[in-house]
Amino acid sequence: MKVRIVVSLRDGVLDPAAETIRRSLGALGFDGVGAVTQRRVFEVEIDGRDEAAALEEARAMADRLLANPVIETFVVEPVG
Amino acid sequence: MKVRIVVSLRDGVLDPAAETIRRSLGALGFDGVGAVTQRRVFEVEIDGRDEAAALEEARAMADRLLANPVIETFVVEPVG
Amino acid sequence: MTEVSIAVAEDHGLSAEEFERIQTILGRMPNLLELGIFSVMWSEHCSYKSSKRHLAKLPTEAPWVVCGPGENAGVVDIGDGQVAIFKMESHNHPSFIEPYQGAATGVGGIMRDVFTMGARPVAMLNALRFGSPSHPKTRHLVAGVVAGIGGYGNCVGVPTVGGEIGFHGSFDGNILVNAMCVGVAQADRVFYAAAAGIGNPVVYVGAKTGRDGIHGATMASAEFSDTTEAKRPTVQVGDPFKEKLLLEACLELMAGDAIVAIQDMGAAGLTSSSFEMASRGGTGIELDLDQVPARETGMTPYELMLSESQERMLLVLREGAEADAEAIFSKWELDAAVIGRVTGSGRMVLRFDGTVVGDVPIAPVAGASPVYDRPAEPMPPVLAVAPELVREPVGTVAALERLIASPELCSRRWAYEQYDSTVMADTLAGPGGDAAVVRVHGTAKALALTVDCTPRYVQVDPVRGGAQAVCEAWRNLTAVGAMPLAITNCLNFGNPERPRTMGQLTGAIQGMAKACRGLDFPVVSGNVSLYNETDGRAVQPTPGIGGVGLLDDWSRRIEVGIVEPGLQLVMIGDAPGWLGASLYLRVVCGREEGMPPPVDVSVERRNGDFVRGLMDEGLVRACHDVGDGGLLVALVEMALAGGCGFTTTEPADVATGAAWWFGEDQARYVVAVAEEAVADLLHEASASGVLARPIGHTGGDQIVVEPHGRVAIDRLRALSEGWFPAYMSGLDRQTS
Amino acid sequence: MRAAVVTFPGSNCDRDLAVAFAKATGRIPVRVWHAETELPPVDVVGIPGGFSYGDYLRSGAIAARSPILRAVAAFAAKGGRVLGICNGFQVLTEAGLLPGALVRNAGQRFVSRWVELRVENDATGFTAGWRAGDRIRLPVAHHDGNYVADETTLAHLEATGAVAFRYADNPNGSARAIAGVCNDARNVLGLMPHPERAIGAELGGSDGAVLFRSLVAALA
Ligand SMILES: Nc1ncnc2c1ncn2[C@@H]1O[C@H](COP(=O)(O)OP(=O)(O)O)[C@@H](O)[C@H]1O
Ligand SMILES: [Mg+2]
Repeated sequence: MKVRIVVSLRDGVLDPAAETIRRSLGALGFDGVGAVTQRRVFEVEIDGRDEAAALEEARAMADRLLANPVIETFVVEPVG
Repeated sequence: MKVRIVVSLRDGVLDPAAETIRRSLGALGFDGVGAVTQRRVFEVEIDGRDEAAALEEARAMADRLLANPVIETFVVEPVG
Repeated sequence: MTEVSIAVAEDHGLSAEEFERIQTILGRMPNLLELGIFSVMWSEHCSYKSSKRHLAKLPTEAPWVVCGPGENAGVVDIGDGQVAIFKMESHNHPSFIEPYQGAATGVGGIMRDVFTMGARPVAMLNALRFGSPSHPKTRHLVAGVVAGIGGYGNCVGVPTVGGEIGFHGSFDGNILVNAMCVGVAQADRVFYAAAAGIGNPVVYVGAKTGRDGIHGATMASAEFSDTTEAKRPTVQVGDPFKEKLLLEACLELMAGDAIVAIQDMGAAGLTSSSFEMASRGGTGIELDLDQVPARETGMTPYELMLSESQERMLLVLREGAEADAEAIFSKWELDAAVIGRVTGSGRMVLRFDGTVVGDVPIAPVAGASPVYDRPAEPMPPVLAVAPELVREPVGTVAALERLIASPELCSRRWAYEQYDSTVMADTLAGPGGDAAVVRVHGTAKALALTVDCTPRYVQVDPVRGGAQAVCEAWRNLTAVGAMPLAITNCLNFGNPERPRTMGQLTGAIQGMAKACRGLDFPVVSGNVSLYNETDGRAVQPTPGIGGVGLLDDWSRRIEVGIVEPGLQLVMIGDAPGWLGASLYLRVVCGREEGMPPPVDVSVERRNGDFVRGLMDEGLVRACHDVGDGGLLVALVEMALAGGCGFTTTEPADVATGAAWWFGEDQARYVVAVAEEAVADLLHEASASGVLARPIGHTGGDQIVVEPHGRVAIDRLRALSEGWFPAYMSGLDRQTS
Repeated sequence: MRAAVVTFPGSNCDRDLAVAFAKATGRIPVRVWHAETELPPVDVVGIPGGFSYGDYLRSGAIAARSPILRAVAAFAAKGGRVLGICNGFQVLTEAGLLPGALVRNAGQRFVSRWVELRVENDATGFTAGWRAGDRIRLPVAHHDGNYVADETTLAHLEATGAVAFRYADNPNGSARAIAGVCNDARNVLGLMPHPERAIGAELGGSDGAVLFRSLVAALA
């Protein structure tokens, strides 16, 4: 089955890229743009597991590789 | 209101990062990992618009700044 | 499979005659796969059908040339059993469509051409031309191309040490992205691409094959039009990480004796690499396309043969060496597969799913592609611009300030600070000076490297412009103390089916050939990019020259910057004051007109040899060639680079002030020498028939131009550094 | 002093670092492949610059989880000296051997230039050849050199003198202009600038050589 892992920056960690995007949107004439946040989403096909096991596995992947706990948090969810 | 813009690579466009991540998940002992895809997700706060207008605005943002139409596609959706 | 017809052939960019010819060669109708193969092999990009007979006029030999044009890159001897291997190549069309990936894959492609011959790449350069800064696409293209060049080269870890950037409205619809790679190898370990040894395995290694860039080679050979947008899905994506692995794996394998032949898969992918290898070796090849590592499911033989997926190599191994190769490839985490064998049949036989899906003779496809002698028409003659007829709209110092702050002459720091120029820890002179200087690792030697062209000269007088580009490259190498060895080149022109364009191409080649001959500066490799034209509007003809020179002792290299006060500045060369086609005329007077400056190759050589002689005597403390913008701009560049000011005085005998300060007369240098050396220098000059003239002295933090005025170095620096970042801080899509 | 230099797929300053070690020590360093699980008997391990695994995912993330990093961590835990430069610094933060993280430059672009640094702490085996407050010049060349850490961590780094180098003119938006940090035990140093590219006047400067000489002296 397919699992989604959404990785976000922790609160309080500055995201200069998001800030740059916000400014560029403003400069492009988009007004009323408030906060901009960015996340990374991974979708991983995991074979031969039931949903609970697959989500568990995805959590382990995020923990061990896909997210950096110093600056990021993550959530996992089934796809589809 | 808040709008989400999900940017993905077009079908068939090489994603070297996803491929490398897939391999390293395998090397870390996660077996049964099939395809890995990555997307970028932006959440933008847009003031003083109704949902339809905000989504329209978000589409324009993706078109002009957030996505590269040559190799990427995007979808927009309301958040929450 | 699609039924092949003349319509299908035309869709593939083949003419009716070419389609006829294919049927004659095969004695039957080609199938779609075969047609695809012919179309890419006979595309302008792969076959050089419009340029071939003219390229043959370029001199390609010298005692130090080990391998001239014909292989993946040129090879020159640099002593001690070492060779330099280099080539320059265009990636213009892909970069216009997707600037980041287009430029990145251009860098990757040219690196493979160099390491496929056994060289470790040690330096990258690039030559970029963009449209007018005011064109709505320009900023986005600059941002993407620069980021792409950096993104790829930085990751592989080869320093980008030099280049040039120009802006002109003629590039609005067709930018030029030319990349040059220079590598170093052991002379006895140079690898060639001739498939030999019947029965030897043909091995594929590198990235898996996807549907990228199918028909990229034919795209690069078709004039742009508004409908090109529809071709977008052919854009290839580069993976510099994979390139790095491929580089290390190939060099590791090359240390042994497993490799018979090796060839990168560039434009036209597996097709051109396999055909070229068989053609060079006079052999045949049988490929089992089921064995090709595929990235996507359901790929057809057509797609597998025509894909332009990046970071792939084709090798012929010695029989029995497969296991050694496999061990190295798997160490570097690369996919590899034996996909075929060398045969003696002289044919390319392609199998897929158990049946023969293509069977084509090698020689007519690779060697005997059509060659055209297209009609050429010279450019109409243009009047020279007499200095006296140039009204000076502003004073000398104000004109200088305008030039220094102009897009053409301002600092390129914004761009080159995105390139890792110091990786490999051998860069002695990086971007921003004359030629770059890169130490040959672990030796006393260094290579001097430059790319040069002045398209506005070529536009008006292709012969002069072609010669000038070669001379300027030679001069830049000389200015850092190097002995110029050889050049590579990248000929960027419009549609060769137009006689004017053909005239530009043949003229430029003629001029290049003359200069190369006169300077003993042969051509060892190159690339031709035609059809740089949109809706009938062609680019300024741009025969980019990549020059390579050698310093036997890197500690004797000469700097461009003046750092000490109290030195005398001496101009070498004559300066009647040529303002035609000059930047002064364009930037300050708003006039693009006049013949470009004359080029006298024998004077060029005499002056350069003289300067090199002065350097050998240890007299030269700084040196700069005089190029775009003329004498005063050259002096200011020396001051900006070294931080020391100068005073210079306008002689009484000049045509006009503007002609003296901003004329672009060729074959000139400025040298900074100690006061007490001047008399000897002038004496030696007159003995050698070289014109030399003291023009000022160094010192202070001002630039003093008697009798016109003065300006602080800091002010000029601010002007020089200002334009690029200010321009680029305008808006843009994210580029990476 | 015996040194080892680790190579990951995508490392590209491994040779340069080996040359710098060799120049300082007179001995050719041992080259260690990422897949190995043990280190040779050495005094210092260098984690070089480059783009390990293409810097895909996050810079240094995949390399930080490679087999050799376990050995490097064990080596560091026993007091062995570890030097991470550029991508090596990113690897060490990703591996948890140094605090904080390195994210995309504030200006979003790759930055390659010579920068001025202030030596903040001269009481480490890596920096003893300088005096605190010295101004030095080294090249930087990175896309992800923006040092981030939470306020508590930053306060701790400042209070304990773990900040080894600070930019005079912050090129990447790093918190507190931090260019290099040590661990609490001072045996692990990571820095974004490249000392190994500044080991001779011909290269534009030789300040980097001081770091390698300091190590030799510390381990003599
Ligand atoms: N303008 C030129 N001057 C000299 N040699 C050239 C020129 N254009 C192409 N060549 C030579 O023709 C051969 C084929 O070039 P190209 O198709 O670019 O090679 P590749 O497929 O290896 O990239 C090469 O040996 C190249 O050096
Ligand atoms: Mg090639």
